[in-house]
Amino acid sequence: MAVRLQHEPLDAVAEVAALTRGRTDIGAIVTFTGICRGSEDGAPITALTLEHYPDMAEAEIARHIEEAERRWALLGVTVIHRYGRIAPGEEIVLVITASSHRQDAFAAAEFLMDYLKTRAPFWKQVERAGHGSWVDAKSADDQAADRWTATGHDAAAE
Amino acid sequence: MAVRLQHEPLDAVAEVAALTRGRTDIGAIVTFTGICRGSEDGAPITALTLEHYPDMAEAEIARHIEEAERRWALLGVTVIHRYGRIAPGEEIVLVITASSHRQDAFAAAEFLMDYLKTRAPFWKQVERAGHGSWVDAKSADDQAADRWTATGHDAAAE
Amino acid sequence: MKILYFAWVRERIGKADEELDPPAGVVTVADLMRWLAGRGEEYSYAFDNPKVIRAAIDRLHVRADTAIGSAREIAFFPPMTGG
Amino acid sequence: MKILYFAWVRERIGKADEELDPPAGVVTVADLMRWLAGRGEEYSYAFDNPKVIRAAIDRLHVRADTAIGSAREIAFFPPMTGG
Repeated sequence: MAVRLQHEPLDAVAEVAALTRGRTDIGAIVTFTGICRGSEDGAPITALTLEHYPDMAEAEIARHIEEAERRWALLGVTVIHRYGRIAPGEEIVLVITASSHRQDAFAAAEFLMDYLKTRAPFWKQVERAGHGSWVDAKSADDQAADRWTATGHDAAAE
Repeated sequence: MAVRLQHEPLDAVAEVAALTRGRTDIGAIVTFTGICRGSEDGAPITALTLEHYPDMAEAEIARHIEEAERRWALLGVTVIHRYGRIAPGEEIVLVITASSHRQDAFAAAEFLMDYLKTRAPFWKQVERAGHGSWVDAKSADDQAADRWTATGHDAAAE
Repeated sequence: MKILYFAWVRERIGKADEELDPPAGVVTVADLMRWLAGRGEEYSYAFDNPKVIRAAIDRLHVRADTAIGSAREIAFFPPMTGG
Repeated sequence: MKILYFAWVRERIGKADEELDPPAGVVTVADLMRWLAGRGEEYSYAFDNPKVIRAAIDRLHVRADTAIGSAREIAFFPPMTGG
């Protein structure tokens, strides 16, 4: 398992290579890359700035990876989340999951993304023509994250 | 949309770059890479040889991509399937889906993989210590593919 | 009519394709499998269990009860194992 | 006790963190938010709608009814928008 928070751009190739090097038990690799779009709610943006809670974020992401490893048969997981100012077209987050069979890698990648969206302590600020506004949390993301808990409530906070 | 059948190794980086170049509307990219494992049903293998029906395979995959494009809001899809002899650790198939929001990219990538496993005219032969045997189709793959049809039957054949 | 065989169907029959002209009574894909199975030992071996054989007419998957019609290319193969 | 603020909670209060020693009557996270809201205009603006504020005690998400206990670090922030 690898978790990294960094401002520097992501190198998906190097990360996948690090996960698979010298192994022949991996049959499936899913990567998810989240990219800064050039508009938010229909209006163009100049950049996103991601604020985060460093000490909490790393531990929080690691816990969710451990949870994914309990739920699915995974052979490797890497999560890298960027912070700071990110321009449209640049990558924000990279999740890589490896498994013998594709279902485990797909489910774990979706689970991790749903949790990163709703639970990892990151906050996006949108920059438009020089002034900033905070991105609102989306109820659709909460609903997506709720899929993974038996009760539909947020088990991790209880 | 891009579909390619080739013996040559895959270059996932170049394929993602081709899909995203100069665009700022893509917010999510999912890649699935299927890799030749070093064992099949618990016994080590020397290689896989993939036979295919060239004229049918390309059209069949293209039709499934069109179906995915009807079902989800996709901004780009690339499917590359290798054929011929493939050694353990080498890549067999690459699916890339791009969308504004992650759910579309994830769902389309899973849909395409389920269909490739059960409908694309490819057949895997396992090579063990010089002699070959054909890989049996897995009922788990049929069930996975059936998720996407309303009746649970194979709509495309009816 | 061009008939193609893939994977172990091809191996059992010993050829990848051939040109054949089935008689008038051969209406469906299932009829064609039965007729082929009668053409010799290698064919009866290949079509031993027709339930597991898949077929495509002019590069589209079809069921065994599909009429052949004016097909130009019919392929027989085991369940697919791509991906 | 160290209190941290993030995103617009930080902007409204005008600082990222501070050391505070809440009085004995402050038992839960909700109590702490009410107490903080009474510390001045910038705080009452930040905790205007406490329902939307999330909290973490010692870097773990907690609900507003959680007891503060012997927390060393409590953070307040809006709903997360990472990923």
